[in-house]
Amino acid sequence: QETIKVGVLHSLSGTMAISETTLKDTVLFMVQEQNAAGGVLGKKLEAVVVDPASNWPLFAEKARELIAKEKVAVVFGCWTSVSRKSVLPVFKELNSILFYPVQYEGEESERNVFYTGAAPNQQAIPAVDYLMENEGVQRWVLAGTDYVYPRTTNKILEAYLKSKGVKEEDIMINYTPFGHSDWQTIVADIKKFGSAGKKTAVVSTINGDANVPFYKELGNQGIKATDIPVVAFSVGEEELAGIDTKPLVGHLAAWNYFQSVDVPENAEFIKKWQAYTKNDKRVTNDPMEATVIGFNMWVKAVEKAGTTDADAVIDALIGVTVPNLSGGFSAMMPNHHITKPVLIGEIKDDGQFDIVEQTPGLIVAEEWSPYLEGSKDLIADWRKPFSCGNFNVKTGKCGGAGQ
Amino acid sequence: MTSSARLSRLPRVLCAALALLFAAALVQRVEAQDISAALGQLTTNKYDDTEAALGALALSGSPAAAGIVSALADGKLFFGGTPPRVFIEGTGGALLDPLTMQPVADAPAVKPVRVNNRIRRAIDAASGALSLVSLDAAKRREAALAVGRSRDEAALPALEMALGKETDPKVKSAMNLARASILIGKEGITPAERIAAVELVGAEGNQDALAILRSVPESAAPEVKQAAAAAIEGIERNLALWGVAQNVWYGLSLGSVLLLAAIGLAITFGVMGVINMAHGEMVMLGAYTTYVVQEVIRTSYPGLFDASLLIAIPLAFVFTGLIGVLIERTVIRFLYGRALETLLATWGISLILQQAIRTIFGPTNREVGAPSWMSGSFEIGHLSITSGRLWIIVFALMVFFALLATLRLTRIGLEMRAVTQNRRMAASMGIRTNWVDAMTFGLGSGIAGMAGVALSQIDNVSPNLGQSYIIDSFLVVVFGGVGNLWGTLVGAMTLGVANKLLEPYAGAVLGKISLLVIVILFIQKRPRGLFALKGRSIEA
Amino acid sequence: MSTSPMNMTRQPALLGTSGIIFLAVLVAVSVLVPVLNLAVAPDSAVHVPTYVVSLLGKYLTYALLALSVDLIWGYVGILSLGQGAFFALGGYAMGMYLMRQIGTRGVYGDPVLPDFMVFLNWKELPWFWYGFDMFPFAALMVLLAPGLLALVFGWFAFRSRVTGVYLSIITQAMTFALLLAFFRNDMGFGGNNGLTDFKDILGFNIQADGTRLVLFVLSALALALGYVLCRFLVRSHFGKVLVAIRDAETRVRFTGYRAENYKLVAFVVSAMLAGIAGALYVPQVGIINPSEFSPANSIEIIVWVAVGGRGTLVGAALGAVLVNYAKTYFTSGILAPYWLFMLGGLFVAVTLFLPKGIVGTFYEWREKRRQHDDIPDEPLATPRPAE
Amino acid sequence: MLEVQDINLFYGAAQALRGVSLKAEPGKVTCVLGRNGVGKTSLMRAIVGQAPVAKGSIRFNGEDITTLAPSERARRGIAFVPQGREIFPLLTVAENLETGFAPLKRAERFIPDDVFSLFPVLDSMMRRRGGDLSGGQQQQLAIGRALTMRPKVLVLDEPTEGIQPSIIKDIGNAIRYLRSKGDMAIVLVEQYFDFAKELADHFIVMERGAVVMSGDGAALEDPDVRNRIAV
Amino acid sequence: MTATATLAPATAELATAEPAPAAKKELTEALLYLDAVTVTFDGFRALNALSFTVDPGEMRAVIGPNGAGKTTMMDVITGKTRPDRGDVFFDGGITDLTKLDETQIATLGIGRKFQKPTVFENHTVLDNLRLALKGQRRALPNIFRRESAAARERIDEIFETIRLTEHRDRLGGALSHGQKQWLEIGMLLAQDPKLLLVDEPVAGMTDAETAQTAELLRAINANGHSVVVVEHDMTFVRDLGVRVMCLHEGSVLAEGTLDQVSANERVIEVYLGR
Ligand SMILES: Nc1ncnc2c1ncn2[C@@H]1O[C@H](COP(=O)(O)OP(=O)(O)OP(=O)(O)O)[C@@H](O)[C@H]1O
Ligand SMILES: Nc1ncnc2c1ncn2[C@@H]1O[C@H](COP(=O)(O)OP(=O)(O)OP(=O)(O)O)[C@@H](O)[C@H]1O
Ligand SMILES: NC(N)=O
Ligand SMILES: [Mg+2]
Ligand SMILES: [Mg+2]
Repeated sequence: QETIKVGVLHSLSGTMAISETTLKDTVLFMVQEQNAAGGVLGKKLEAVVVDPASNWPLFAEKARELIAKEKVAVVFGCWTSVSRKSVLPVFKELNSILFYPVQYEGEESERNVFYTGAAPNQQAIPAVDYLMENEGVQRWVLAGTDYVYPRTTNKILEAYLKSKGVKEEDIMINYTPFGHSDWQTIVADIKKFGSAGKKTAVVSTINGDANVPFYKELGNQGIKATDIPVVAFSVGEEELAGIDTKPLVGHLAAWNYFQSVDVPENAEFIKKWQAYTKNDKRVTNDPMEATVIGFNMWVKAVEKAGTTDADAVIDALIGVTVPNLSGGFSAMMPNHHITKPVLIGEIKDDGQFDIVEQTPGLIVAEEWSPYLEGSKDLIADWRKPFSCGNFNVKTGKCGGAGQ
Repeated sequence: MTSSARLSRLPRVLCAALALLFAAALVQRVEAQDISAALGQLTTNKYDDTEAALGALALSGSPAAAGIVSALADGKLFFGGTPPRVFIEGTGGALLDPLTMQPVADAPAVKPVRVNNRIRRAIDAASGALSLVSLDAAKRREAALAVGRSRDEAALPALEMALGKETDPKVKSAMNLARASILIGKEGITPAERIAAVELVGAEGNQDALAILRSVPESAAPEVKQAAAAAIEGIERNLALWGVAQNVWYGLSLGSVLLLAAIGLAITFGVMGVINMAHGEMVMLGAYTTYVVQEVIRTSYPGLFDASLLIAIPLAFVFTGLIGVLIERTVIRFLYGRALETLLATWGISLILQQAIRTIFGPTNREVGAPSWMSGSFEIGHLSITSGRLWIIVFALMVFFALLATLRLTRIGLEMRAVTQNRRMAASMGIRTNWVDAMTFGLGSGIAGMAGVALSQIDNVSPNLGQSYIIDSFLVVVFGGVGNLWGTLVGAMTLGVANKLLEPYAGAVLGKISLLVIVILFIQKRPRGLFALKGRSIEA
Repeated sequence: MSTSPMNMTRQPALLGTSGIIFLAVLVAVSVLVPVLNLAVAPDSAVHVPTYVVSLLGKYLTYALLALSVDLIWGYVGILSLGQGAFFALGGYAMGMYLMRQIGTRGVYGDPVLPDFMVFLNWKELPWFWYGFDMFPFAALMVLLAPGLLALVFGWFAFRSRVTGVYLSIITQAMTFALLLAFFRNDMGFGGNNGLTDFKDILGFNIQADGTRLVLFVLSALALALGYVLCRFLVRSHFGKVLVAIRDAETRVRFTGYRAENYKLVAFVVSAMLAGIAGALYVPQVGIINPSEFSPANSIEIIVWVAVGGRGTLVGAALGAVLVNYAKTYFTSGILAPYWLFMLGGLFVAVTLFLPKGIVGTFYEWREKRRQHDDIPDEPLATPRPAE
Repeated sequence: MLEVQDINLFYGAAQALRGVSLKAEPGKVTCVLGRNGVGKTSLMRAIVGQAPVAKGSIRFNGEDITTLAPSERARRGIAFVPQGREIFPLLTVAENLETGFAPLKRAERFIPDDVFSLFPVLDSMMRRRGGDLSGGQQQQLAIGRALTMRPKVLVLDEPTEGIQPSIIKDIGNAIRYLRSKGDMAIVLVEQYFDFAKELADHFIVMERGAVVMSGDGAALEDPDVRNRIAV
Repeated sequence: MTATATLAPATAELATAEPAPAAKKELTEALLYLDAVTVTFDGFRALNALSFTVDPGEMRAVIGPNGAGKTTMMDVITGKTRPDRGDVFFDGGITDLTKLDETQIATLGIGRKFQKPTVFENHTVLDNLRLALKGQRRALPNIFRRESAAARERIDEIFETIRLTEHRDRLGGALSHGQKQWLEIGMLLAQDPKLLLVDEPVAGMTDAETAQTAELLRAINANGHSVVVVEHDMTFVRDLGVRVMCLHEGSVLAEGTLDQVSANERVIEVYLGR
């Protein structure tokens, strides 16, 4: 029987395997579920898994292999922005579809990519708002790993905080290398910065491996959430599984989904997922939800278009709405990003999050940040005949800010 | 007050009895107050109400208040039913009435009273206020410190009341400090009072004092502000000096981590000459051994948790040592005299080990907990020292000296050195080179495994753990001078301290870059490292 | 004593048998692949799809990179754990040219500034980006950037007589420092995301099949020329001195050769070859990012050379292609979860069973077969007891 | 005691020994003579096990040790003073000597006085690294190291190379002394003909990897032998 | 027999230190001039105020107990070891050797044979000689160098002398100990230096070879080369028939003809034995 091939492009080895392996499993799980439900367009789905091994050029090579050799109809993949940037030209050249499920820095909207993770305004800004309103934070440490996502996010946050009247001297920005493991000095600096008599919080865009030693050092130096709360954008259930969270209770994370979301859809999903992985402790997390949403959107769009042909599916995707796992619906917007609720959670001692705040409605992604000089006039709208990812509302032209 | 001073010299029993009396008096005075209003506020599922309820509870003096607050802190406070009521979860999950602590007959469906950071702070303040009258002096002191930290004005009356009754001088000074901390930021007190508070807090001279002093309100009298500014300046100057010492400490602590990571390599690479790319994986295996040990302890012998690292150390040594012996016997032994090929083989082995761990344990981090004696921190002067780091330094030095002694003083040590310097001749001297080679590689690997136990305390326990240490390890061994253990020690500490002294100026990234450049330049000056082996045989 | 007449001028030919085979294969490949890609119907069994072309092109640049390592490791004994840095610098030089060619087609449409500069709010092009809009300048920098770094680094290191593992580790420190530096967005090279989304090269669409084929053929050509150059170097008197330095550097000095200069020349040539490899690599894979500087990458290059056979040149190139093919092959399909076992096992197996690498072991075997007994023939007299 | 029978030895494809036989008996010195490159060192390596033989056998006290590891041969009492000294360069002189303890019982693990009376310079340099010694000092250390093993067979490959005349005399006396004790077999490779002549009980002369002459020490007076060795 | 042109200005510039007047005559006449050279290793004095000169065209034998400092002396002359104190001049005081590195010294025309034979193990015997052969030493020109007929002839000659012709295509590392000794002597000849420093050339050679080596060195010396040779083999030293110098504990103990020196009580005591 003929099948529809679905590409899975997540690192299963190397430094990113720690995060991406779960997403590979998620796609496989979704494929199995869909096949059990009869497949798509009457055909079974077949997942094609490759391992780009946390190696960016290999991502491009593997993307090409999936599309050109394996002839997959769609690819779910990538975690880091650089891997996405690396495969982007391939998807454009070979006109295929990529679903990207991770929160990222924005500043991008491409015809062949669908972004189901959060843009900065769907994660960072609500988190800062929460801290300002609920914790009365006046002083801010923006700590991040030195790469594009934290840099951009912090740039946006800095502009945002200043627009809210936060003074220059009340913002401390700190960057560390990938995999930074000795946090003694920085944590001490944070402690010092936080002892200026104003309520202080840390906004962390620290990436992956560096988080465990960071939180361990926080615990060791006795920084409690009640003193200086840390809100993180890259720490979810999966990351916490590797840390003893007792000293971290009360620190926060902002996501669009938590495993602890208390709705029947989520309970159902977790149950199936744990059954699928044969592990009743297996956690779920936000990028997984984004993968699930993306997958379901693709299925729906294919059925709507009646074909897996990329052009048709790309057009059909806009406007597709599927249930998310937090009890609502997410829609694919013309800018190829989706609408999401924003949730703020506090770390509990069992490694789960206590959801302390949820935005009342869904937030639409600002793929082009209004807080950045170069992008504040840009919008994306991929509906025909407009079809432009970087339309300049000032000049009225597609193609960025160029004169 | 002189009487209380004398009282403090009375036998303990008497003291305790008196404290009881005071407490009873306190309770009596406020018994009239009703805490049912507060209980009502706990059923609205709103943080604002919960916070208000906590304030009321703290001041109520009700004997039940402390129980309710601590139940909230422990997540054992629930509400439910119509009209909503509050319950405390007792042992075995039974719902108890918060006032009587008796099981309720018709328990409704309940939800926990939710807690967030704001509430946690309020809990701290409330339980602080409540334990200010505890019988245990240590607890009272803790409570005073907590109140001081929270600087919650609401706690002031309770604090002052407790202060009036306090006899223990240590507790008393803590309470005074707490009071001063609150007063500094309080509206409507006289400048003199505020100055007194500023001086009291200023005398503490630490980071917390700085924070408190900075909270002198804008509206305060000029002389108060002046006093505060002077105190701040003094503290800052003093702390700057301590800051250097602190950085050196951080450096030594980083150095000890580097030392631990490098020391096994100093054997397999420094002594044996194997370019051991799988060294990091040996460290990783040690960390996973710790994980497994802790898992077994958690599920089967929870009481032993605090000893888990002590159990893991010998096990990690033996386990990774055996893996090392296995690798030596199956691969490395065919490669002696071909140092460069060992790079290829050990690189392959490192890939295999990483993937093996990934297959067995999954790609994500594993949780390794800290035993109680490795958690927390203490101060020496204004030097903040975390226990975990201190133990790691001690452990690194112990491993170092044990190894040094083994190599220098024992027969096997001599044979190891002889074999690695001239394998063929060593054999002709009757030394069983196969055995010695296996033992040497096993020793180096075993030490790497022990390092893994320590590193599991501060870093990720993931399949990538080893990779993040391999570059630094080689750098340390080479910087110190290959084949010289002292070089590894001094090299590790130098790099650690240099890194930490650079970091405050250059930042973590530029600091690291500068350090690498410095090492490159240093090697130009001393092409064979810090503790270069000298002599004819080397220069030939 | 039977002194066989000696041929004094016996000097290995510029191209040995294996060299000729190697070049022949390269020529064949660079003719066949374009033909099979363009002229054969896509559904034909012998059709070479475009993705294979760019894959092969990538392998060829890796082969050139491996060759550059073999020149210094195999013949001078310099185990550079930082060769990836030269490759990356060459790649960045090319990447900068390609970035400038984007023009207003970037997402922000800025005619001068690359996208990453726009969103970091940079107002003007940093000075070190000047000139990269011109291909000849960029091409020059492809050679100069790695060459100069190698010159300065080597000049210091070789003069100070940093050798052996000390040299290896400081080369590693060098590439690691560059890795961290290039990660920094402030450096002006695009940070972790690097340089990507290229459009044109010399006016040709970089994604067009034709361009790919040309790049592929150029890579083959560069590899061939690189091979001939290395071969020419190592069999010259200069090359003999290199080998002598590898085996007994002090002795070479006492013989009157300035060993550091010899090493420096080899090191710089090798760095430039690596730079060329990087420059050809970038347009074919479409991205250059700081991970190319990562020490693990440089170690992998060493591994390719060791697999193919150190000190054989052909082996280095072969090793690069083989290992990377293995990587491509193992990372797909059912083997994907186990590919590190495969690759790791391959490395261990090669060290154990082919101790001199594939080509090295083959040479040895061939040598053994053709070797006649060198030690003087039969004893002249049969033993007899004295008296 | 030690019996080498008809051994062949190859380096790669090149044959270095062809059917060589040799006997060494306790209390006797067996000298191996021959020009450069005839295989003397190869023969010694074969005896101590540093080079594998392709054919033939080596027996020690009746036991076949042809395939035994070098360390096991040393443990049975075969000590080697190699050509080129092979000192452990980074071990001190004392430690170099102590490497010879490996085959000994705990009670015997001390350095015999003979070593220091024979080579007093070693005593004064116990803490210096072996690799720093002068060539001749290293040669003395190498002999001392072998003696520390209390060997039953002492294999000496050109032991007088680089040694000052007075000590050569001492070494000659030492060999005579060891021989006189009667329990040690000595195999001596020597180019220094007069030295060999004075010590040899037996000798063999090698040429191109084969034994071309052999006989009693007395036969060394035969000018034919000298001619064999001369060019 | 002269240093290459490129080196000349540099060396002239380096020879700034004026030697003391008393020593001036000796200095300007001597090919090699050592004055009060002291070398210590971690407090141990290997050379102790060693002074001597070697005249152009002179051959000098050096004897002395093991550890007397003979090899160290050669290390100092060839730039391998830097003296703590003292002067080392070459070529009539033009060049201060303590300021030059090994390569520069070798280029000046000082060649050395090491005590432990060191040859290029992975080069054929022939290539070993080619590398040693006097000629272009600079890196870039050597890329395009072609071997001249004269060079080929010279190598053939050397092969005759060292009798390794049949081993010419074997690797240096595969030679026996004695063969390496010969190869190294051959390499020294190929370098054609002004001054040959020969450390224990006949160790491991048969008596006949020893005699030949003596003859060879005499012939070289007769050709105008200066030679300093260290040996413990008295027969060999006698065959050389040159001035002998006995070192002891880092300084000169006795000097003269072999008969004179070997009659010296101290020399007998510390070196020759009774
Ligand atoms: N490692 C080796 N590889 C190849 N050939 C070797 C090796 N070692 C020795 N040979 C060759 O074997 C032959 C015998 O060498 P051997 O060292 O036994 O000679 P020898 O009699 O000890 O000479 P010498 O008196 O110079 O020490 C020589 O032709 C030599 O070149
Ligand atoms: N690098 C060093 N460190 C310590 N001691 C050294 C060093 N080099 C030489 N020596 C000592 O200096 C002394 C002189 O050594 P040198 O090699 O010059 O002696 P030599 O005269 O050549 O002796 P031989 O005749 O045995 O070769 C010896 O005692 C030696 O141990
Ligand atoms: N997009 C990120 N998190 O790199
Ligand atoms: Mg020999
Ligand atoms: Mg000497």
